Amino acid sequence: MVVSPVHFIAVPLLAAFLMPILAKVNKNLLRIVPGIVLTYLGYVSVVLMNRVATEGTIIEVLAGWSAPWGINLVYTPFTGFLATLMIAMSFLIWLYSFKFKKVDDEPALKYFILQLMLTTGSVGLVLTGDIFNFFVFMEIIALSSYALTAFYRDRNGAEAAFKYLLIGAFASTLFLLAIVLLYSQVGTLNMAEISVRMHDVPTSMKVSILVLFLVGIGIEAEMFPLNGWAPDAYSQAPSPVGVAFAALVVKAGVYGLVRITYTLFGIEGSGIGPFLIIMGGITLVMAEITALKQTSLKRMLAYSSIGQMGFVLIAFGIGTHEAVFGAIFLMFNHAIIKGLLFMSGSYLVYNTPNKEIKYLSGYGMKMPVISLFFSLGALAIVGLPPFAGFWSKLYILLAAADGALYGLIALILVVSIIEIVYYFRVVGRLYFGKPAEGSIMRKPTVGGMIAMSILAIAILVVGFYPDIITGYIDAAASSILNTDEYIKNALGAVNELTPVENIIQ
Amino acid sequence: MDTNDKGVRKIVDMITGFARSNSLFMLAYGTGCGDIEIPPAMTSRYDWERFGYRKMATPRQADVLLISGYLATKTLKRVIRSYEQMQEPKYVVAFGSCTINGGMYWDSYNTIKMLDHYIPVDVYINGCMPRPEAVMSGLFDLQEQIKKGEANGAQKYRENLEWYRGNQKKVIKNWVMPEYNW
Amino acid sequence: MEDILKLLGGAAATMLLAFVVGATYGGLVRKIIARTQNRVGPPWYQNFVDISKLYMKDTAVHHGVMQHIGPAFAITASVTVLMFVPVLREGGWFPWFENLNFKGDIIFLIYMMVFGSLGMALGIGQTGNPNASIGVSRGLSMMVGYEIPFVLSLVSVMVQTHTTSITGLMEWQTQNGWLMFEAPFAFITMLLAILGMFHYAPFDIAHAPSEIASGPPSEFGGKYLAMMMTSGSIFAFAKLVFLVDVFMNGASNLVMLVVKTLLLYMVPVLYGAVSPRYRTEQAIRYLWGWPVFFGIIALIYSIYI
Amino acid sequence: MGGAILAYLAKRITPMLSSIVSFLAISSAAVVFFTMTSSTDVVTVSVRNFTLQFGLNAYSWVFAAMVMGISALVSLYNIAYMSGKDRLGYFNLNFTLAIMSMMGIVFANDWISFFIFWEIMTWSSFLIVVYNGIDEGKIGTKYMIFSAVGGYAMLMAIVITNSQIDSFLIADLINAYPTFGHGMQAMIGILFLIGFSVKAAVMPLHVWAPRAYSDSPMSFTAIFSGLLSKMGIFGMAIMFISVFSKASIGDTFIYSQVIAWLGGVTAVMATFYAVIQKDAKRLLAYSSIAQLGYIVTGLAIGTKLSVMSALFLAVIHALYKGILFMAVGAVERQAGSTNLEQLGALIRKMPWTFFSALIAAIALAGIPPLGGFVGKWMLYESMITSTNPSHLFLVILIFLSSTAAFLYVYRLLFGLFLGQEEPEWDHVKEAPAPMVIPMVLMALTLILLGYAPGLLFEPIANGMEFLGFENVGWQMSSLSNIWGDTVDMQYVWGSVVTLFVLGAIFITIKNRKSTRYVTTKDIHTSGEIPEAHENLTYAVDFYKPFERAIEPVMRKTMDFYYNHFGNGLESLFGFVRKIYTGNGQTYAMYVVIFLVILLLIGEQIFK
Repeated sequence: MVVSPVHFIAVPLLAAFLMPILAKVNKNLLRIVPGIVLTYLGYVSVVLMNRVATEGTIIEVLAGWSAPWGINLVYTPFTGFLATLMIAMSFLIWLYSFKFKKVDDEPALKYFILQLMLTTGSVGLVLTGDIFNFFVFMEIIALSSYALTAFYRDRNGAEAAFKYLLIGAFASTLFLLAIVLLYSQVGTLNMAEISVRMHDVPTSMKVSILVLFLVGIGIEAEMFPLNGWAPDAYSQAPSPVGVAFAALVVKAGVYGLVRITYTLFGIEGSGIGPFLIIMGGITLVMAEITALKQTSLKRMLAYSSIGQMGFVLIAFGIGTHEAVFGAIFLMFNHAIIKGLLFMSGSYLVYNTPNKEIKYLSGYGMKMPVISLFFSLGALAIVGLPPFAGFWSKLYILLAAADGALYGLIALILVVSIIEIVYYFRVVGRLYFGKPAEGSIMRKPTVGGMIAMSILAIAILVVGFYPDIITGYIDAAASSILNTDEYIKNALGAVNELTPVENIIQ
Repeated sequence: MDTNDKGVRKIVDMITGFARSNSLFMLAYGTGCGDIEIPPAMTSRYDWERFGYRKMATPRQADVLLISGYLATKTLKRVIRSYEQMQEPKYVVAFGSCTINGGMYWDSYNTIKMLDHYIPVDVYINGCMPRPEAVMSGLFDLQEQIKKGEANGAQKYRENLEWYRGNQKKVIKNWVMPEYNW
Repeated sequence: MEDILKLLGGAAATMLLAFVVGATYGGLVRKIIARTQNRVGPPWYQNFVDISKLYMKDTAVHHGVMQHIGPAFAITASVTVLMFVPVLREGGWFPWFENLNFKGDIIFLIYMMVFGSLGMALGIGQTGNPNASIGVSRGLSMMVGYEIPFVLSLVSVMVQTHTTSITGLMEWQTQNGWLMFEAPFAFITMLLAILGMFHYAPFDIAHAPSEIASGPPSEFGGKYLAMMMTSGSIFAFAKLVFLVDVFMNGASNLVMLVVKTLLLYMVPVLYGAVSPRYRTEQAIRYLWGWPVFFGIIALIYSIYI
Repeated sequence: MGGAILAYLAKRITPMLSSIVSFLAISSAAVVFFTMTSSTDVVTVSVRNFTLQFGLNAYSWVFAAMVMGISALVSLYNIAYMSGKDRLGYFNLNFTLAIMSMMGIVFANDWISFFIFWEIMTWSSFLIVVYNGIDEGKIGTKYMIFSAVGGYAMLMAIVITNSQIDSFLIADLINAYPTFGHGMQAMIGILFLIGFSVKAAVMPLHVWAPRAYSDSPMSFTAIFSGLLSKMGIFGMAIMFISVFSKASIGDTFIYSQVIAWLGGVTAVMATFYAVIQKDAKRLLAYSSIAQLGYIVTGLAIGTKLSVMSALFLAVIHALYKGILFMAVGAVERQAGSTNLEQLGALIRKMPWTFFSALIAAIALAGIPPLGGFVGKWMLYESMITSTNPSHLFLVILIFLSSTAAFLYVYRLLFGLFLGQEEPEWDHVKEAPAPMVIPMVLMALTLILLGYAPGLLFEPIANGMEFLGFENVGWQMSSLSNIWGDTVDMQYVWGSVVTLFVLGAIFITIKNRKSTRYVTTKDIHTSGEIPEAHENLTYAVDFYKPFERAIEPVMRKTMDFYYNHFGNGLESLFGFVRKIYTGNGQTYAMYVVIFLVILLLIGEQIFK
């Protein structure tokens, strides 16, 4: 059968809605179906990646409607890379949480459905070329995330979910507002066209739209000070969901930020770059400082991933090809490493009272493999060679140095020292001291082990031989930087149906 | 050369006797009142360093064990240990009548009457107390003996060690003297 | 082969000379101290008698191999120092006194001088006698004290004369006059330093007589003690000759040598004969006080002259 | 060559390996190295848009040979030392990783691979430091922090360099350095120096070292202090000799002065601390810091003689400190303690260990005729003959520290091997052969290098010529300074050995029959008879008088200030984190405020 980006949206949605029915047929289908779906999607994405590599951007127009009214999916190397990454991650999450709940209790149903929805939302958000669908997918993500955050029906979960809901509502409102304003100005929802017509929007209006966008999407991208929801959500949600947040939601948010700033408004000239750098810097510093003072492992990881996002923002703010390359590389690394950290960390703190670090003494002897995974992740995420994290950090620093931003380099390095402090406090604790009496170790499931070892191997391989993915990342970076080509491709596909000028009048 | 040749032997003996007799390093074992007579003998009034006498602090380096005043059974043990730690040739000079026959402690239950039964004494100096002149004359006698090669108390001690040990063990009830001494 | 024989002969002759003179000095010192205490004192040859007597003692006990070879360390160090120090000035050579004078230099001698004491200290350490160990601890601590002014003075001299070999120093002095006057501050520093170096009072805390029973050599008797005394007298002589070479341009014949060394030797002896005893930390503080001050002045003087 | 090393690196990681495997790996690597040293081929690995180069040059050959030879011996020792410990795989993995990463550093031709291996070395050694599970004073974290500061300073310098000259090659930096602006030269120089000084434990950055050295297993500490710290020296030499000497500005002179004095102060203070230690490991750790101080000073002075002495000392120090740490490790393994105040009189039980420790100690104290003296002599001569007055005052500092070094050397030997024999240690036996053989071999090497230091001068001279000195002269066995004054080691050996042998023979044959051995209980105790259990050895607070004398300078340790600094930061962070109140309304308020602010000043930000 012919593969097309549509499957990314259609198949999982369909599956998600079918699953309740399937669950009636046989409980086990429930946990198998997502696997099948995700495997298929993985296959699709790989095929598409290759096609993109050969033929360039793929445009898929849905439902016969043409742009600007129709929905269209734009599969550039960048979006494709992200989509592939997301699908791979959600497949691993599925593996990890295969035995997540016992078959016969009903939350499992919700859980898998919501996970699929989450995947759909993020992949769609990445792929869509249309600002309104962008919003729709954002909502899908948000809704499923709320539900997943409150998955354990306890007080903390509810509280976290409420916070998330509160802030998320802001996000949606502002974003919608921005879209409305934008439409009133340019009269189209297709991003490509918007970016074509952006220059004749009055500056003040442009700025306010930009601000609304920034705030709206910045909440999803965990930009300081809009990231208050994140730590609670991360730490209260079930651990696979934490992975999902780190790997899918945040990435989607960052993608949105980048897409809007780069494509719609254009990074160069406008003060967006410095703004992103400053905000990223503040986010980085605040998040790492806060992470240093955390006593709960999951919250620590949450803040650390916020910090990483700040790092990504900095890189995107620098905006040179090297920087964007580093940024995308970092997004990839963060996805896999933080995934590994969340997975292994949640096993470590599974039985410790309110997930405190101080109870972890000596787990290195009792859970050697898990501790090894965690240490590996820690080494990798603070950017120590020869692990994956090092290369992205190196490239970003190189870009910063080329921009003569020495202060920025110093800042980043100081912050990474803080990072080292709190990560190695945990690693050190894992490897010395005696385990507290009666601390029960949770045996990891087979799926979990497989998922974690896949991630670990990925970290090592990328660390030792980064060229394995740098090609894709390079393509992605150039594609995101090259706005005109994006427009040409997107509209080029449109023009066959309706030329731009008769849209205008 | 042939060390059995009379003349050679004579010369060697003369040299050794001269050397040994003219540098006497003393370990003064002063218990009771006797030791008070040593400082005047050392210091500027009598100055026995003229004759090469010298006070040494450790038995390893001393030639002469200078026992002054009475010995109790308790102190006898220390004396024996010190004496056995000294290195041959070694001499014992005991002065004060207490060391000769118990003196004023002749009927005390734990004073050593006949020091000669426990360690070999080369020179006795009597008097209570002998004045420094007496001490020095005693030491001159010792020098003479050394020159003549008659001061061989250590040899005596080595030869009939059992007898000495027996006497010592008789008076010293709790005999814990380690065997490595001798 | 020929010069090997010459070397050995010279070495033997020098050792003999050093031993004789050193031992005689020892006797004289005892005599002088006795005089200052209004006594007659032993005859000048007393040290020879003592040493020969000690060699003739029959038994000798040791507590292990290190104590057994400790005195060997000591005599090695002192004789090596002697070998590398020019006994007589060039031109006035007795043909066989030119030992190894061109083969070493001052830094080497400074290090060689501590070789003996460290080897001795190892030997002493094995005796397990607490008094001996206390003596070693005090002695080494005080060595740190007096090495600093000693080195300061020598360094300033070396800087001033731009040579580090003793023969070089002596050549320099034959041209420019005695360093004693050319480098006065260095000389003062050295005088203060040798007070500590010769271990006479007030710096005799190391083997504090009748406080810690005769100090480090407590367990050494018989031949061990004799060897230590021999090496001690040789070492004293070697040090004196070294200082005379450095500051008084050596000596052209034995008489001058004896005079100069004796004059230099009298400084610590007479100072010690009338002094009480410093505690270790007091000694160190003293030696790091004025001597170092003068030494720094000497260094500045030698740099900017 | 580098390829071989990388292959080993990769091979290490796969199996959880036992000590023997690691020994085999290392020794085979050593064999490979020593057999094909002539090959100067360059292995290049290309990553995206730059290439990593590995190659060997005359300078790095010195260090490579040092690392390979010593670590092969130490890993042999390691087999016996670690036998019976748990988590051997974990330990040996990191052990081997550390050694291989050192090889990587030495072989690296470009800064990126240099940095990569540098960091591998850091974290693998960190994992070994926490292996024993001792967490007094958070030493692991401290070590990691300091190494990170150093490493990141280096990384910053590297990326800045790359932004200046579009290349990572070390050679290119050396060539391009003079063309930089003054500020740039200063920044790069200082950053690199910070990076290297941390590993070389120069004074203000030394805090991690003592505990890290003493808390990790001895078989690794021999490597840690002997070789791993030398990597800092390795880099520093490149900076000082090749880079700064070519600099167009005068302030490199200032760097060298500052670093030289820092080295001097390090030497003195560390020596003082070493003197007052009670634990053998801690003592050796401080003494390593002091010795590194000499080396740094020698490098910073930068004359031919001083650099040669520094490199010579670097190798020699690796040898004797390796021996000493191994000996202490052997004592620890056999007697179960390294407390200088309790142990004693092991000489009759562990003679071979004592012998090698004695040789190493003599070399450490710099006493002729062993190798240590050669290095020290060259150092002093280079300072005395230097034209710069400040070096003449520095030489006093160095002299002070090396004289005080006698104190702790004697303390070490006395505390472990001498003193009174006690029933408590009767069970102690000599260490097994795999532990003794490396020590003795290295001791013999020391003796050989004392007799013929030229064996070591040759490669060092080649290395220095590679680094940019002209015709570095050296003789096989005689030393000479620029004033033409010489010390002839052969004559020194002749006189010392002859006299010592003569003396020993004489003292042994002199009335041999009556000379006898008595136990150490038979000592002069004023006639008292010591019981078997009472220990008369004077070992507690051995240098109390000296302590009292130097007490004024010892009041505050650097560590103290660092801890206060750290606590201050922690509390500051604690205040800052209050921003995250965990209250939904607050977060919402943040959002609103942020939005409003942006709307207000948006015009100014986004043109």
